[in-house]
Amino acid sequence: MKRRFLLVVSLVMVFALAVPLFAQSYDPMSFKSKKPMSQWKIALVPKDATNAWFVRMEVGVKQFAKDTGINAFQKGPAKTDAAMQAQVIEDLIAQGVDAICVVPVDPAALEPVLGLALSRGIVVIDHEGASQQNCLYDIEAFSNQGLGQTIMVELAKMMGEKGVYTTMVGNVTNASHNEWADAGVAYAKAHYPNMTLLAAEPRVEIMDNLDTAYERAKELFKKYPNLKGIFGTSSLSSPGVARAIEELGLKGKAFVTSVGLPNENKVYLKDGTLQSVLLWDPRDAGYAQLAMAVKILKGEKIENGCNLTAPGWTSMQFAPGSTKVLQGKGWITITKDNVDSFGF
Amino acid sequence: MISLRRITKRSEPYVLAAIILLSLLIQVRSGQFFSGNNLVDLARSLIVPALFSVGCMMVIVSGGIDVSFPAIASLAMYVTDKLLLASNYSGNVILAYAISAGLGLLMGALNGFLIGFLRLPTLVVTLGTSSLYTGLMFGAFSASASDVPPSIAKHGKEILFTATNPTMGLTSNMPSQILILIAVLILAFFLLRYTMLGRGIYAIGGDETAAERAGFNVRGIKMFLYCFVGVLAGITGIARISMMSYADPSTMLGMEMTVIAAVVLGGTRVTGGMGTLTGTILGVALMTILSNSLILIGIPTYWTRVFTGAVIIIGTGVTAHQTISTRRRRAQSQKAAA
Amino acid sequence: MAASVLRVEGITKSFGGVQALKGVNFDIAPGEIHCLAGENGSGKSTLIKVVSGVYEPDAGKIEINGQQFSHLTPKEAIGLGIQVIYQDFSVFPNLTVMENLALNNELMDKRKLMSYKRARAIAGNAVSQIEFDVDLDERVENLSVADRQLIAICRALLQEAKLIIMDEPTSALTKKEVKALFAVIKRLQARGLPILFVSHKLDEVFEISERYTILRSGENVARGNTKELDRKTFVFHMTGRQFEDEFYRPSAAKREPILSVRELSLQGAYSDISFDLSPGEILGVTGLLGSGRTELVETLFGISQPDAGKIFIRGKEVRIKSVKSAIRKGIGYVPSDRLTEGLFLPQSVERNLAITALDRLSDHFGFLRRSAIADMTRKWIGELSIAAKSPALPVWALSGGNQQKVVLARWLANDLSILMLNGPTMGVDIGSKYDIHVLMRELAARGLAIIIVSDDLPEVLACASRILVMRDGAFVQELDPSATTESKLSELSTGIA
Amino acid sequence: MTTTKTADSVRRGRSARDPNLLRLLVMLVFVFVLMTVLRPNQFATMADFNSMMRQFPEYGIMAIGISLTMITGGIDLGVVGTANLSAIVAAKFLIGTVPRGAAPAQVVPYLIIAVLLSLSVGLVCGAFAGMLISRFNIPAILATLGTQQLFTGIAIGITSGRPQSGLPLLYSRIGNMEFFRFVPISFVIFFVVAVGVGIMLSRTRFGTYMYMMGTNPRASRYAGLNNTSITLRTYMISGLLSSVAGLIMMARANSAKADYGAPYTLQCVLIAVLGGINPNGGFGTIGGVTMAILILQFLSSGLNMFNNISNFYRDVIWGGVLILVLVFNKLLSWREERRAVRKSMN
Repeated sequence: MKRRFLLVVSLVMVFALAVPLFAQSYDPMSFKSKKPMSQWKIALVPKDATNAWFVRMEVGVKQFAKDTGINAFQKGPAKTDAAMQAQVIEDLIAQGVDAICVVPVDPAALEPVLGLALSRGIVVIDHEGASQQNCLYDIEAFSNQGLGQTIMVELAKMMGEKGVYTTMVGNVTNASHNEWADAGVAYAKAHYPNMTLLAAEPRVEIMDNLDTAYERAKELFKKYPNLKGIFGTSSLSSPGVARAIEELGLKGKAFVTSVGLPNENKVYLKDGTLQSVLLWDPRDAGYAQLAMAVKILKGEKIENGCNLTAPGWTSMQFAPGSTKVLQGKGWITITKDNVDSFGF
Repeated sequence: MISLRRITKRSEPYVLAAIILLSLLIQVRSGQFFSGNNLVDLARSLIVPALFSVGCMMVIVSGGIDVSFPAIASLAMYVTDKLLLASNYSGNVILAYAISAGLGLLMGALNGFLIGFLRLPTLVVTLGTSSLYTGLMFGAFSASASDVPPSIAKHGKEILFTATNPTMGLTSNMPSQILILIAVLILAFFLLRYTMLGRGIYAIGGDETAAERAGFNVRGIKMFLYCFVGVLAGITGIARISMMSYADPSTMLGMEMTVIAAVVLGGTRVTGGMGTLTGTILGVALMTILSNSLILIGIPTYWTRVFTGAVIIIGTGVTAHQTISTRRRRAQSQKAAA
Repeated sequence: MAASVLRVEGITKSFGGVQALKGVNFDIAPGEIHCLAGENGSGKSTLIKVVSGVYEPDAGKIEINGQQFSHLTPKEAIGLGIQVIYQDFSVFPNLTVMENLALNNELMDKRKLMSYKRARAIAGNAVSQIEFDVDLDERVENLSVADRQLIAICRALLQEAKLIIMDEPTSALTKKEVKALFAVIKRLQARGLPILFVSHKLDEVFEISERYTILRSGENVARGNTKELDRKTFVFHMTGRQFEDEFYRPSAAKREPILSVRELSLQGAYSDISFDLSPGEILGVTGLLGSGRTELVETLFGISQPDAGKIFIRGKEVRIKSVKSAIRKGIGYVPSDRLTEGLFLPQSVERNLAITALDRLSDHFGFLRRSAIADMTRKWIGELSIAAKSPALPVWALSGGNQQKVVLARWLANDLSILMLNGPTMGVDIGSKYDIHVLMRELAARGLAIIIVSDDLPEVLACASRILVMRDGAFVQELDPSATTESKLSELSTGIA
Repeated sequence: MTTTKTADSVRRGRSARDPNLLRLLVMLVFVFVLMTVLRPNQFATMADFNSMMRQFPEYGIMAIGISLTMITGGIDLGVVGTANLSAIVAAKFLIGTVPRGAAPAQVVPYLIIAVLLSLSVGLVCGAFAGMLISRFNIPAILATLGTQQLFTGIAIGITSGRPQSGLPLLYSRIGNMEFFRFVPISFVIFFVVAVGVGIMLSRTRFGTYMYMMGTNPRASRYAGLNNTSITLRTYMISGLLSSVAGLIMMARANSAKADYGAPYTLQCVLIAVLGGINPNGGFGTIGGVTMAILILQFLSSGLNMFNNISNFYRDVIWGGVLILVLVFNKLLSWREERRAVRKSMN
């Protein structure tokens, strides 16, 4: 019985040619395009199309297209969903684009489809997907590790390096949020002996919703009176939690920080509920991804210190031990002093 | 005697009992339920789903179902928000409510036309318009989260009173939007109970043909109903963004199912004809307390969905079981009488 | 001659080239009970709809209290005092008695607001008019069918009715309730209110009306005084056919009982029921609604489980756990409510016919044997002369009689030994009723054991070979139909001499 | 009338009574031609077909499951939760048991067990929903709203929301292989499912029972159908199909996660409705659903070829088309009704 099954399987395998999918190593140099630059078509696939974050990213994409004259565009799924994102990429491959830049919802879920893209000679650049195997390069404004640590450093500063804190993610299924939070927690353990993670609720989910962030924060502060800090990841967590802190009368007693957009946090930064949020400008990230793709299409060799021509992305360094992940110094700390200088 | 018998047949007491039990559980687990500021917080969280539920209940009573109200609310508030931002409007927030309600009215009118005049099935129509409206919002208006104009931001800061938790000193503000909810509830109560229009909604839900024969303008009533839901959705949209001072076009999407579940939990008959505002508000209260107390109860984040899923199933299961046993009892008592 | 309250002359109405009414005349005088009779599709309902303003006639005139109209709108008709009480009563089950009574009034007064004080006064007044004792705050869905009808009548009275049209008002009532209804009608008549009574039941026509108009295929075929009418003529005018007198005698040879029921009880429905049924017999079970008759046969069909007692089939004790097991034991059941219990209205005749026989009409793997299904469908359409243009037609397109035949055929297609029918000819016109009776007798003669549950006493008398009367969940008496009368039966079932 | 004539008229009657199918076909061709004309070098190319064939099977199979439940008068909003939960169970099993570096032949038995495990999780999930609906009389829409939360919740609970990756190579290899370098295996599975379910609906006893119960559950009880068992089996099939879809998603993503494909639920309901499944039960065909799936895929892939058109226009078109189809069907059915009235007068 078993043998016959194996026979069938192997017969099927003979007739069917499996698509090469897996971490085959490709030489980035071999992706040099033979077409003239005016015919290049580069797509950037964000996680979704409505989040203010990616709307800002599209500004960079459009800027790049304008600056270089290359047909570059952003095309995202209608909803933040790994399966739907994969479908968009499928369609882009079928259209024969020359390069795909992607901000994966879930890197693991995109491996097969990105593998397919590479096998068809399409340049694949990741952003915020350091664990991605099937890509030529992953460029990060920073390392996930680094960002998580930085958020923690900021939070610790506010909390006076002592007290109880917890972490808050957009969705418990969001990979990078969890990575930042894990890195932050690990860092605190190592560096701030007086800070403790709230054991009962070590990770709170806000369903990527501002109102939920606010409601969860209120619950947390009610249930755990000694809770002093919230380590936020999603850009919606600082404004939501800040509103709760303000309303509960905890200003100065409880703290939050997260990645955040200037405009969404301006009010709270100015009235002191928030001390700082962290940011890398998605516009620049978008611009840099396209610049990276162009470099490869041109056949340029990627080395430490390469310049992606966007602020903070001018001197990229390979992550320790990696030949794929390039990190910039893209993050900016926003405080009440510089919040007005961004214009978004 | 008779009235007591009638009361036990209704589902409001059961929902109320469930709320009390849940409250006690939360109180025991956290010592926080019956504090002033927690109750204010709950009231605040209740505003948006409760506003939605009023319209939703009326539609279900009329024998229909509407899944498009979150889409209407989102599109109406988003367009309003953008219009006011673009025109640098800084006057009274009433204008924002008016524009949004007007847009809601238009969108509701499309539902009303398709359902009332063309007699198309309500679920399919509202699924279709819901898809249409969200698509328009994100596609044609390329909506993304945005600031709110000053008038709305100011409105969001208007508070009625502040409740303080004496033991912990935590304070919570009662937002002024609760007045809108109260006004809508009073209006809906009056409408449903004391106007022919309202009785017509119940009549249609009971027997549409009979309503037509009795001289109710069935098309007109349905048109009104879906327009009313649209207006209500438009108002809810502004209430929502003003409370957060932030216009996120996707914040309300996906609420339809929980609102419908709350309405049904509150004893509104899925097949139409029966439903009370009291029951609806109790149903919404139960759902709101539940979703806002999982941390207070101490349910780990990873298991919250399991808990809510179980409560929906058990809650509706009890209601379903209870209506069936009432029907059985009724059949038996009829037999006994005969 | 007294002026007519309503007179229609030469009313013609066609739908896309099909003439539904071909120049119909009739009139009704003040204080008269006039019966409008005719089979399904004879044009009765079209005529009512013309009079009540729903349809606009193509030709002819309508005269109400001396006023001439070429057509009416529904509002005008109501304004002129024409009130129609529909078969389904058009009440709101979810609202209280009070609201059901008062809403129409409020609507007519063009009120925008609802006053419960006023409503209570209106409703109280309405029920007192016909001395109807009911709790005004009860929901109508908790009332009996007869009470709902009285609500509908009260409501019509409130509208200052000058003419009440009752569309087949008795189709869902029990004998006793019909009596009560007739008393109410007589009382209304005594107040000078004319009533147009639409029916196809000849007993009712004889009992209540003074004059009659009979329609057939959209034409007046007869009109006159009821006193001068006899049954045979009536049936002839209705159907255009002659029927023989009905009577069933089972073959003399007494056979072993196929079904025996011993001391069967179901709490709240019936108790201590015992009887035997032999092949070739037609057992009539009669009794009022709520006497336990329906519950009894439904227990035998596996819908409910008895609390006590035993059931034997061919002498062997059986448990009928489900409908499926009843079917396996050769029991079939035609439920009383054809539309909601009997048929899948929008589905094809073929599917409706084949549904219970699919086990036989499919192979081991559950695949349908389509040709066998088609053959079977054809066979039964022919055998029962079901008037269906195509077996693919949805069954709602058929007339009531043909629909009932479809339900019957569904069971006959199985290898049945016991067939139970609950109100087999309710709402079926005379022609089909006759056909169904003939069919039942034929089936019995072929050796089927049949139980008919019915409160149509003439039907029971005509078809049954034995009659069991039920009252309050118990058998009162067994009767020989050839040696009993309708009044005796009615006495036994009501317990009132 | 001769027999052949009857049979013919029946057949003609059927196709004439299913004008919806024809309209869908017209729409399908219209969308196809439109896209081909607008994007001649991209749409309707081999690469595009291949890409589309890899995309729709996962949600297509779920849409078929939802359609079945809608035919019986219910709805299954829990398909996505079931798909992910069953995939996660399979993934957890594979990740936990398959030894590192095992040869493909050694992995095969593990794969078989994993697939069986996943399918049985789907069956259990479906049975649970069916149980709530048929035994406890909870309205299907609420019961499955609850199960969706519950199943997704369990999936999150047992994985802490993290993707389960590190599946054996062979799984993705088989799951992503393409016959003749063109026809993906997921498409073949979809094809088998669609044909199988289509045959089940139109050719088997059980299919007829589903339609009949969906039309009138009371009458079906009096006709001897076991409603409880039909409901239970329908939701079990829906659960089973969901787990198949889950396995396909798992292959495509090379991992399993609690929230893959969350927006598919609503999309599948829309597909079913556009495909002519009557939301009140009793009517609808797999042919119609399949066409609706293809229309959606054409629209979706076509729109992805317009760089400046947002994907949300798909929702707009979708909603608009749905409403237009409804209006059109309504106008036609009014005409038909009038004709039927005329006929019955004859």
